[in-house]
Amino acid sequence: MLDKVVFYFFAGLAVLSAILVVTRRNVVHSAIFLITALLATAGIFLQLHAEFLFAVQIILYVGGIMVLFIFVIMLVNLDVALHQVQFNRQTLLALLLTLALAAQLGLGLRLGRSVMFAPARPGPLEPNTELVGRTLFQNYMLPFEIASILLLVAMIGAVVMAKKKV
Amino acid sequence: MIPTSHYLFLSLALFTIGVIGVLTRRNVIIILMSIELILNAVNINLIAFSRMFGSVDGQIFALFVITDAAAEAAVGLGIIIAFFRNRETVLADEMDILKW
Amino acid sequence: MADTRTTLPNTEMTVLGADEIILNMGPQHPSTHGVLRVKLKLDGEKVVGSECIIGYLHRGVEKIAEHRSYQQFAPYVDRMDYVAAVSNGLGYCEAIEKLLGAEAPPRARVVRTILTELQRIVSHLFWLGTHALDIGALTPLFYCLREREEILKIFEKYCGARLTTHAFRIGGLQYETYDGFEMEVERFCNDFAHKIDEYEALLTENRIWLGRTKGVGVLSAADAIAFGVSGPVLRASGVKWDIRKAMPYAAYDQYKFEIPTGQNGDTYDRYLVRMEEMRQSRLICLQAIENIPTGPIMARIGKVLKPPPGEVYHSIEAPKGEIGYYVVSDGTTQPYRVRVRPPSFINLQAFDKMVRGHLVADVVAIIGTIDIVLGEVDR
Amino acid sequence: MRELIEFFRPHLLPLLYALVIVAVLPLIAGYVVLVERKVMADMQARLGPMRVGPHGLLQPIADAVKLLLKEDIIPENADVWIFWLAPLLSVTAGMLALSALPFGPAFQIADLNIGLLFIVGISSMGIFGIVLGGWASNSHYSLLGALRSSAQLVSYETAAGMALVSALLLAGTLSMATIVRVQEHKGVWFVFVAPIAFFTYLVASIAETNRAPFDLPEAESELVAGYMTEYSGFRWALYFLAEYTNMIVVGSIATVMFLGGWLRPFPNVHALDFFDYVPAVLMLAVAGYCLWRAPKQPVTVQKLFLVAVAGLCALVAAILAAPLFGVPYLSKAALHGGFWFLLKVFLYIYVFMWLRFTFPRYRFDQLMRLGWHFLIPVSIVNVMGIGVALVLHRQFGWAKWLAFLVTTVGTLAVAGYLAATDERHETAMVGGDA
Repeated sequence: MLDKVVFYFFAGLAVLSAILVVTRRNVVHSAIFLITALLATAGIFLQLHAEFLFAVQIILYVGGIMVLFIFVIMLVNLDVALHQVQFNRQTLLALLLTLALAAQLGLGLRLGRSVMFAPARPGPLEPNTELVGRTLFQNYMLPFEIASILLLVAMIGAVVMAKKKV
Repeated sequence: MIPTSHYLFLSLALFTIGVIGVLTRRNVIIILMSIELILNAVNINLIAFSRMFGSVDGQIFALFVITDAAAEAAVGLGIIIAFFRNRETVLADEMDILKW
Repeated sequence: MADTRTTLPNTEMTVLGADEIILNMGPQHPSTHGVLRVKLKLDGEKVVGSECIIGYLHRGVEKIAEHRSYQQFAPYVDRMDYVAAVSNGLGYCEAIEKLLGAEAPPRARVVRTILTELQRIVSHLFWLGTHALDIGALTPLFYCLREREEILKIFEKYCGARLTTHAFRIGGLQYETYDGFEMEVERFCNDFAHKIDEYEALLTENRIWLGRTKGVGVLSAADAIAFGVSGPVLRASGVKWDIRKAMPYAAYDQYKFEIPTGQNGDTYDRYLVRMEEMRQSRLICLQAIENIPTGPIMARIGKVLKPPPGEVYHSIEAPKGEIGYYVVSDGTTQPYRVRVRPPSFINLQAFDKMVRGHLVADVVAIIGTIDIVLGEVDR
Repeated sequence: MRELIEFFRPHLLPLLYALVIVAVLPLIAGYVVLVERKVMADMQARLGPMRVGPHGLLQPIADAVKLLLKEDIIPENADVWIFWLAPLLSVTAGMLALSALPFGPAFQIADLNIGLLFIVGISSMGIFGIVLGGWASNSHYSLLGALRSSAQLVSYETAAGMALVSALLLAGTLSMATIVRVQEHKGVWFVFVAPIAFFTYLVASIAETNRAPFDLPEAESELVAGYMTEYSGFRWALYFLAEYTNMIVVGSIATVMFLGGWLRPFPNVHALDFFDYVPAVLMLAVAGYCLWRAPKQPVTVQKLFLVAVAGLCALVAAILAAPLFGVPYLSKAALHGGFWFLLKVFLYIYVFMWLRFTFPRYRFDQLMRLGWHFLIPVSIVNVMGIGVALVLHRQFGWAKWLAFLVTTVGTLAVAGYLAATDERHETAMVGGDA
C-alpha cells in the first residue's frame, strides 16, 4: 500500500516536472524542475531499495551536476535568451517521430508483459551499500578504473574549454 | 508489489520527454538538461531490472551512467561557456560551423 | 587581459571588454566610510580601473569662511575632519596667529600639543577599529572605541564637547586645564601601552591579517611623492617626512620622538606605522605633562581681529596627513579667502593607483587604509 | 480506519520526534543567536542584549515577533516564484538533515543504513537555496554573493567529505547510531584516533556554514549581505534559521563522527562514574546562578522570570538526576545521552563563535587556495594514512596507538610541507600581479 503510494507519487512528480523541464521558457525554472525530477527519481530508487544509488543520486546529480548547471546558467546572460524563440523549426516533425518511437517502445513493453509484469521480487540485495561496494570493487574493478580515467579526461577537458583565450 | 513494467513505462515516459526536449529546444543548456533526463530514465530501467533479477549489477551500471553524466555535464558546460564567450549566444541552431 | 584599454584614464570607463563589468560601490555602502562613491571596472573580481565620485557631503566650508569673522569660522573647521577636530582647530588657529604676527604663550602651546597628540591617538584608534572591521575582524573595533572613550572624556572635561571640540582659540586657549588634567592624561598613557599590545596581539601576527594586508595597495615612495600624499600613507612608503619634525609648530621642538616609516608601502606597513605613531604620541604626551609651564594661556591680540592685508599658508601634521590653511586677508574682520588642503582628499587621489590589479575585497581594505573622512574630502 | 492506525503505529514515535524537532528548532536557533550575541559582547567588552527580559533572555522572542511583523518586500524585477521558494529550500535541507541524526540512544527519527550519505547529500542541497535566492533577487550584490557561496560550498564539501571518510574507515558503517556504538565499543572517540580529520572537518564545516572567517558570501563590508541583501522579514528569518540549523547539523555530524555522540567522557571507565553527576550538577549550578541574579533585577516581573528560569533548570536537573536514584521510566542512557550530545554540539558551535570574533576575513582567492591547495590534499593524505594505519594494525599486528601515531605524524609532515610551499607561493604572488 505505502509502496504503491510512494511509487505513483514519485512517478507522477517525475513525469510532470520532466514535461516542465522541456517546456519552460526560463532556463532557471527548467533547472529547478530538473532538480525536482531528479529528486523524484531518487525517491523511486529508494522505493526500489537501492539506498546507495539514492544517496549517490542526491549527492552527485543534485548536489554536484545541477549546481554546475545553475552556475553556468548564471554565468551566461539570460535576459536576451528570454525573448528569443524557444523551439526550433523541426518541432512538429520531431514530436511526431518521438511519439512514434514511444508508441513502438510502449507496444514492445505491452507485448512482453508476460515477463515484465512479474512483480519485482525482494532479492538478496541487502545490505545494499555493502553489496554495491563488494561488486564494484571485485567484479567491476576495471570498469571502475576506466570510469575514473573518464572523469579525469572530462575534468581536463572542461578546464581547457572554460579557460580564457590563451 | 509493483510490476516491473510500471517502472519501464515511467522510464519510457521520461525518455520520450527527454528526446522531445533534445530535438525541439533551441537553448543548448536545456538540451543538455534533457540529455540528463534521458540518462535518468535509463537509470530507472537499470535499477528496476536489478530488483527484478535480484542482482546488484544493474545498480553498478547505474553508477557508471551517473559518472558518465557528470563527465558529460562538465565537458558540455565547458563548451557552452567557451562558446558563449565567443558568440554571446546559447542557441543550438546558431552553432552551425565547426570552428571560429 | 593585457589589453590596452586597461591603461586608459578613468574617463574611458565606458569602454568595456567582453568580461568586464562596472560595479558601483556607494555612496550608501557599509565600508566606504561615509558617502564615498566608487565606480569600479571589474574583470571578473579583478579591478582594472576605478573612479572616485565625491561631493556628497559638500557643505561649502571654504565659502562660509568668507562671511564669518576669523573667530566665528573656527568651529567650522572642526566639522571637516570630525574624527580629529582638535588637529583641524590647531592648524586654523596657528594659521591666523601667523597672519596676525602673534604667538600663543608657552603654556597654551604645551596644552595644545597634549590635546593634539591625544586627538591623533583617537583618530588612529578609530581608523584601526573600522579598518579591521572592513577586513572582517569584529572585535578590535570595540576595544578601540573603549580607549577612545577615555580620551573623549578628557576632552569633554576640558572643553565640554567630545567630538567637535573647538578646543583652542586664536591666540591660545579659552579654558584653563581642569584639576587633575595631568593625572588623567598620565593614567591614560600608562594604561594605553598595554592596550596597544593587545591590539597587536589580535592582528599583527595573524595569518589572515597578513594575507589580507601584505602586498595590498602598494604605493612606492616615488608615486607617493608624486601624488602629494602625506601622513602615515607617505611614511609607510619609506619617506621620512613629518611636519612636526620638519617645521615644528606648537611645542613639538621640545620633545623627543621617532618618525616611524615603512619599507613596502603596502597596507600592512601603513598599519604598522600607525600603530607605532600611537606609541610615539603616547610618549609625547607623557613628556609634555611632566612639565607644563605656568603663565597666561592667551596672547594679547584684542577682541576684534583685523589682520593686516596679506596671505599666509600654514600646515600641521594632522593624524591623516598634512592639513594646510591658506588664508588671504584684505584687512577687514573677515577673511578674503580660506583654502584648506585636506589630507584625506589628496591621499584619496592615490586610490586608483593602489587599487588596480587587486580584487574587490581589497578595495574596502584600501579605502580603509587611506583613512579618509568624507567631511574633509568634500568640505 | 483501524488499518490506518495499525499502519502508522510503528511510525508514531519518529513522527513525534520530528514534530519536536520542527517545533523546538526555531527556538533553539533563536537562543543560539542570543548566546552568540552574548558571547560576542563578552569578548568585546560589552554587555549585549539586556533590555528584553532579564539579561535579554526574551530577546529571541522579541526578534521573532519583529521579523514576523515586518513588511515583506519583494524587489520589483525579482523572479517572485523563486524568490519565494529559495529560503524554504534552505530551511528544508537543514531540517531534513536533522532527521538522520541520533541525539541520544533513543532520540532519533530514523537510523538509516546510509545515514551519513543521506545527511551529506541533503545538506548539500542547501546550496540551491542560496544560489537561487541570490539569482532571484536580481541584484549584483546578491548574485555575486550567491556565486561565491556556491563555489565555496562545492570546494569545501570535498575536504569535509574526505575528513568524514577517515572516520568512516574507523567505524566501518554509515549508520550514525552504529558509529557512536563503535566508539563506545572501542572505548575511544575518533578525534583521538584521527585528530587531523577532525580539524579538517572543523575548518571545512566553518566554510560550509558560511561562518567567519569564511563568511565571504555575506561579507558585509564587501557585498552588504550577500545573497540575503534583498530579503527582509520572515523570509530573511528563514535564511537565518537555515544558517543556524546548518551549524547545528555540522556540529552534530562532528559530534557523532569524532566526539563520541551521546557518550559521556570515558564511558567504559567505572572509576570515572562521577561524570554521571555532571549533567544534574551543571543544571543546578545554572539554577543557582539565576537565583543569585534574581534579586538584582530592576523590575519585579524580571525577578519572577529569572526565578522561573531557575525553577526550570532545577526541574531539568531533577529529571537528569532521577535515573541515578533508580526512578522508574526514566532511562539514564536516554536522558544523559541527550544532555551530553547537546553539550558537545554547543561546545562545537562555541568554537565557531570564538573564531568568528577573533579572526579577520579571508579574501576569496585565499579561501579557495586554502581549500584546494591545503585542506583537500591534507584530507586525502589523511584518508590514505588512516587506511595504512588500519592495515598496519590488522595485517602486521602493530599496536594500535603506534600505527595511528606514525600515520598522524606522517600526515602532519605533509601538511607542514604544504603550508610551507603555500607560503612561498603566496609571497611569490605578492611580487607579481596577483
